[in-house]
Amino acid sequence: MQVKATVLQKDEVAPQVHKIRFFAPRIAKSAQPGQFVHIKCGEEQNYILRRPFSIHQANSSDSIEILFKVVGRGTSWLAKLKVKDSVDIIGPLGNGFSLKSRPGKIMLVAGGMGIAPLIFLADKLAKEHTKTYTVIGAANKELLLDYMNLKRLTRKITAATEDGSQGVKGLITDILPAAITEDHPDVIFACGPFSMLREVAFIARREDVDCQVALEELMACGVGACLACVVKTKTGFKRVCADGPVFDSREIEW
Amino acid sequence: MQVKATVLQKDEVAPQVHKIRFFAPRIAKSAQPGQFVHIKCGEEQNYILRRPFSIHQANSSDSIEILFKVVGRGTSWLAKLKVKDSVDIIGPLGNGFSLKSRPGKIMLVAGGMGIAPLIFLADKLAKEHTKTYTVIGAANKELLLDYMNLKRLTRKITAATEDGSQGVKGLITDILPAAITEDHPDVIFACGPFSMLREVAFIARREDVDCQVALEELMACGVGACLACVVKTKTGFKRVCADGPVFDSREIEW
Amino acid sequence: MSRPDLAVEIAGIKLKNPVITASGTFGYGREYAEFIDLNRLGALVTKTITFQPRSGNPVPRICETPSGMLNSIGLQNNGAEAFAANDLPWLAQFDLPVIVSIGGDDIDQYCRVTKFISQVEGVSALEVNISCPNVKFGGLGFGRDPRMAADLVAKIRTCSTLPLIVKLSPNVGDIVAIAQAVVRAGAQAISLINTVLGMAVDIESKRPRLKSVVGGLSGPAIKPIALRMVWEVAKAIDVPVIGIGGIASAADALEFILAGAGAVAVGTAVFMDPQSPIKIIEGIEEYLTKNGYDKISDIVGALEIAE
Amino acid sequence: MSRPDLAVEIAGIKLKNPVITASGTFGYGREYAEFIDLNRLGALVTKTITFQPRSGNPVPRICETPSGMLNSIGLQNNGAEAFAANDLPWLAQFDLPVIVSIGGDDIDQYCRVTKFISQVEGVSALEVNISCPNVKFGGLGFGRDPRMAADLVAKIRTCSTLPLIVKLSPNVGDIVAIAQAVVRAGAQAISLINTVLGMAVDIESKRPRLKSVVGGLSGPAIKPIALRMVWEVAKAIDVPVIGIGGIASAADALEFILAGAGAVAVGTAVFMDPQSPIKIIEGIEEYLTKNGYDKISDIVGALEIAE
Ligand SMILES: Cc1cc2nc3c(=O)[nH]c(=O)nc-3n(C[C@H](O)[C@H](O)[C@H](O)COP(=O)(O)OP(=O)(O)OC[C@H]3O[C@@H](n4cnc5c(N)ncnc54)[C@H](O)[C@@H]3O)c2cc1C
Ligand SMILES: Cc1cc2nc3c(=O)[nH]c(=O)nc-3n(C[C@H](O)[C@H](O)[C@H](O)COP(=O)(O)OP(=O)(O)OC[C@H]3O[C@@H](n4cnc5c(N)ncnc54)[C@H](O)[C@@H]3O)c2cc1C
Ligand SMILES: Cc1cc2nc3c(=O)[nH]c(=O)nc-3n(C[C@H](O)[C@H](O)[C@H](O)COP(=O)(O)O)c2cc1C
Ligand SMILES: Cc1cc2nc3c(=O)[nH]c(=O)nc-3n(C[C@H](O)[C@H](O)[C@H](O)COP(=O)(O)O)c2cc1C
Ligand code: FES
Ligand code: FES
Repeated sequence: MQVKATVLQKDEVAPQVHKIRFFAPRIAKSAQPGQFVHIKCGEEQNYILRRPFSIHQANSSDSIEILFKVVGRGTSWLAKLKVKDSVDIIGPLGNGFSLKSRPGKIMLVAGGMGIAPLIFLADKLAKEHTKTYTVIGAANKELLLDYMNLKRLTRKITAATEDGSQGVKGLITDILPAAITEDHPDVIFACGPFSMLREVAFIARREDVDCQVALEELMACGVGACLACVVKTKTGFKRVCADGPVFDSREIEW
Repeated sequence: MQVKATVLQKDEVAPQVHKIRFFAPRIAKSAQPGQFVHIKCGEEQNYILRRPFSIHQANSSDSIEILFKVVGRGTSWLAKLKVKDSVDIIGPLGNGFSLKSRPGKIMLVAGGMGIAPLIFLADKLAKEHTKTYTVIGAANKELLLDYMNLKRLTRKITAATEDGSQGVKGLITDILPAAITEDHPDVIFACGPFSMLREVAFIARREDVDCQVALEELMACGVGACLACVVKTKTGFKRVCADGPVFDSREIEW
Repeated sequence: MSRPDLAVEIAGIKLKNPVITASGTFGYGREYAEFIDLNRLGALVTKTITFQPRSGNPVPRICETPSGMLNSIGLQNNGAEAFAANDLPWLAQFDLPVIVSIGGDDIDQYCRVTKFISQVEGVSALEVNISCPNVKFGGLGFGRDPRMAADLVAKIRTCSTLPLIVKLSPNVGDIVAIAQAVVRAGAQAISLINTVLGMAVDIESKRPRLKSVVGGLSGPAIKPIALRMVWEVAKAIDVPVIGIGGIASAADALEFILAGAGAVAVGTAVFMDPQSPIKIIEGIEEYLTKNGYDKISDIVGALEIAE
Repeated sequence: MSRPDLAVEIAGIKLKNPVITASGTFGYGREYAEFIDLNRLGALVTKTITFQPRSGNPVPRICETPSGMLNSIGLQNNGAEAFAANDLPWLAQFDLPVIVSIGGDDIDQYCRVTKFISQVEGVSALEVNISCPNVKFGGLGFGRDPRMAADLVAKIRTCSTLPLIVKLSPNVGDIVAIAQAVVRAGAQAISLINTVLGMAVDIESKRPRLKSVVGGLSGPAIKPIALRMVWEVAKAIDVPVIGIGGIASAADALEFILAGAGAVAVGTAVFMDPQSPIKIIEGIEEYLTKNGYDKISDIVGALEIAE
């Protein structure tokens, strides 16, 4: 659906990382973890393309949150929004993480901004009393976003930072194998940069753990009509926006 | 010169008519009545062309004012400016009203927004104790802008409104001939829509009064380089921005 | 006062209003049915269909540019058969003329898809895409040369009795010559423009932003180019022109209609706002009412040129 | 670390950096000397000069469009003689290569202005404008046909020993063919692109926004089109290409340079910001420093195309 959503709250939670809460009851009600919203940035027609963002939270009945890093024009514009501003949002879009098979133990793997959709998921899992373990990585301690939230929501957090300012010094994929060995997850839900996800998929296969990844690709329509956002899968190109953004990692032609 | 000017004050002085005072000491110091500024509207590159506005006031030592009506994209953007916002301004540009021959009695003729440059002129003339008479016209009483200012600055105001809500019901050019007959100006300084100025020029010639008109034309560079803003004169095309915007009315090919 | 009549006739098909969704930006309608009532559209043009399925180009396939975007989707589609089986029946539930855009690499492929589409239900007209800049062989060549374009259209004309619309490429020196050639060859309406060839570079990676290097520019940036071509062509030919290129508001659509377009198609603007086709229909109606026109045809080509 | 070397050589003339002001948007430099130090520019291209004075087109001559503008100035200029008497001597005070843009309606007019300009002081090179879309006769025709363009350039070549740059029109189907033709005929560098033909309509007055109906589109809107043409042409010819079209930032300029432009010219952007040529020079220098390049030539055409 397409709504005009009012900004309820806006915080800079880390340098250049912002969290915005929008009043959007219709989207909030139907949102599932892993789904995303497509946001019109700018006034008039300055931005031809909407910007896609994972739904970071939708558990309060009326509002949704996004968590984003300023990387270009659109995110700069969003970062300047103020409480009460109104924004044109389409969503919820795409298919979220699949929880059909009711797994026992779940491992969340979040690289950098990849934490965005996983908080919503962790929250939902926590409410369902599913056991979750988190492996997170970021450039530094400051960018280990939502750490306190995660502490509350999951049983255990293992962290890696590139500069070693918290947890192991290194990449998330350096610590993932040990975490898997230790916690024996039934399924991994991962989000982060493509190169990390490829590595995660590889590790998951090696360790024989099911793995779902939330992908990103440049999007125009966001609803499945234009075929801009495809990813190569074992069965040909699929649309990240409409067939994903969450895919079974074995489906992807990495 | 090109300056970053901060908004000091902004008022909606009539429906859809705004007055903005900018902190721009270098422009303020050299500005002459009839000159204009060329303002960059919008962020980034949304507006390819700057917007030209007459300098409405520059008598305080540090600031300049513009008075404008919201008619399109650029003026809508300007109307949303807030105190402390910073704007890229080029100016003062063009040639102002020529006061070389030190006229005894001056008649200001302002149609609609044409009042904008004439207040600055009236103020300067008042300071020099020149006798000025004003003939103004607008759609209605509310749009007879700066009426109180004019009362203070000029000896007499004759007004016409299209709906008769103040002064004579009719056009400014309906009341101009009688005003000339009564006040015997040595020169007329006029600003307003082109069709009005043409009529004013015609009346001035008939009554044998010198007349200077401030013209408008679509502008790109605003400094005389691109030849976008020309007007047909007895000696060929002239640039409104650099050869005007004030011209001797007899020079123009009406 | 009664409401103005927005109905138009293009290539013999009746549209309830002149606002069409352009090929490739609206899929086969399904995805946007959640956002707008498809029954309100003048017509829908499908994403270009080829006889065989095609996988299209590698990603990145798009990139944003000043007031526009580049795309190099590359005619990805599931082929004519899958389209007829899955999409046409779904579209049949709407009161909506379906114009099927067809493409191919050579005359034979065009003819095969034409014949196939002509014998299935629910097709109002064909739009021959001779202009997609993304297919390495065929597509582009047909659109650039008047004789090749005419040969292709003449051949397709013999394969089908469906109304025939031909969509032209703007990447030519003389658009009027191409338009005249395809009209002589049997085109009953002309769509223009398709995208303008363009490119963008990422200076950090030193790579083209599109994997296929060059792609098609669309959106408001190209509106002045499209409008100029529509004006030139509409003066020169006797069949209706469907104006396309950067239309994002009723004012944009009205510019094209005044310049001679008998209908308009909205492409990239639906990405900005899925409601835009509906807003454009409403805005056109408002303009007609405000200016006292009874019907849209009163303003088609009504541009006034001073001396 | 020492500062990177920005110097380039175009058509045998040495520029201290690759940033030029484009023809027609910068007059003869005088008006902008108040805003920027002309000595810092790589070169200046004059507004196109014709042998005889010209009055140009009626107003309105310009109109803003999405991320662009249309113009139909129509080569207004005071003629070669007045230019040589008033403007060239003034420009001589600067350490600035002056490239004189020349135009005409037929070969004879081009030759007369070429000969005249070739015997006055202070001219570094000629830029032959065969592309201005606003002159009813000649201009456009030369730019659209490879043979006519080559004939014209060959004739001009015989009239002057000045370095010869030829500026092409983008309103063609095959820009490479034109570029190759004029290079064979003696062009020592190619400028592209000139403006793209476009149009805009005022739906309230129902009139074209330009008095001459059609004009030239410039500004960021056309950048992808220009970049694509520069890339295509730079690959195909051996002389330098001056990239023009929508360049408003150092990043824009670098896109052109990576795509193969040996220099760039800035047009419409000076209207937005008179400082833009200076900011672009500084930004290019910064990019080279940041990325560890010693000299600008290291990145000319350095675009990497994956497999
Ligand atoms: C399904 C999905 C969910 C996402 N969720 C988040 C999130 O929760 N938090 C977050 O910070 N980012 C997220 N992203 C990435 C986010 O969309 C981009 O950072 C954003 O679009 C950049 O816009 P910009 O205008 O600031 O950058 P620019 O670089 O100026 O954008 C230029 C163009 O590229 C596109 N683009 C740039 N980076 C990306 C990217 N990584 N993915 C897709 N398009 C991109 C933009 O949308 C725009 O069309 C998500 C992307 C997808 C596809
Ligand atoms: C020398 C000069 C002095 C002016 N002084 C004033 C003033 O003091 N107060 C005031 O209200 N207006 C003044 N104007 C008119 C003012 O420039 C326009 O109203 C304004 O540019 C409209 O911009 P827009 O984006 O809101 O309108 P749009 O219609 O969206 O503008 C589209 C384009 O047309 C141009 N344009 C539109 N109307 C005019 C016009 N009348 N003159 C020149 N260009 C125009 C715009 O600059 C822009 O390039 C002056 C014009 C000139 C040339
Ligand atoms: C993502 C995308 C895909 C397109 N696919 C097609 C296509 O398959 N067939 C076609 O004829 N045109 C295609 N087009 C061109 C559009 O139909 C239209 O002609 C062009 O985009 C200009 O209109 P616009 O500026 O309104 O988008 C495509 C355009 C875009 C942006
Ligand atoms: C107002 C204006 C006048 C122009 N006059 C000329 C001209 O006289 N000769 C010429 O070769 N190009 C002329 N041009 C074209 C520019 O030099 C340039 O090729 C074109 O505008 C594209 O570059 P830009 O997008 O940076 O402006 C003119 C452009 C504009 C906007
Ligand atoms: S963005 Fe259009 S199909 Fe995914
Ligand atoms: S606006 Fe450029 S010469 Fe006047």
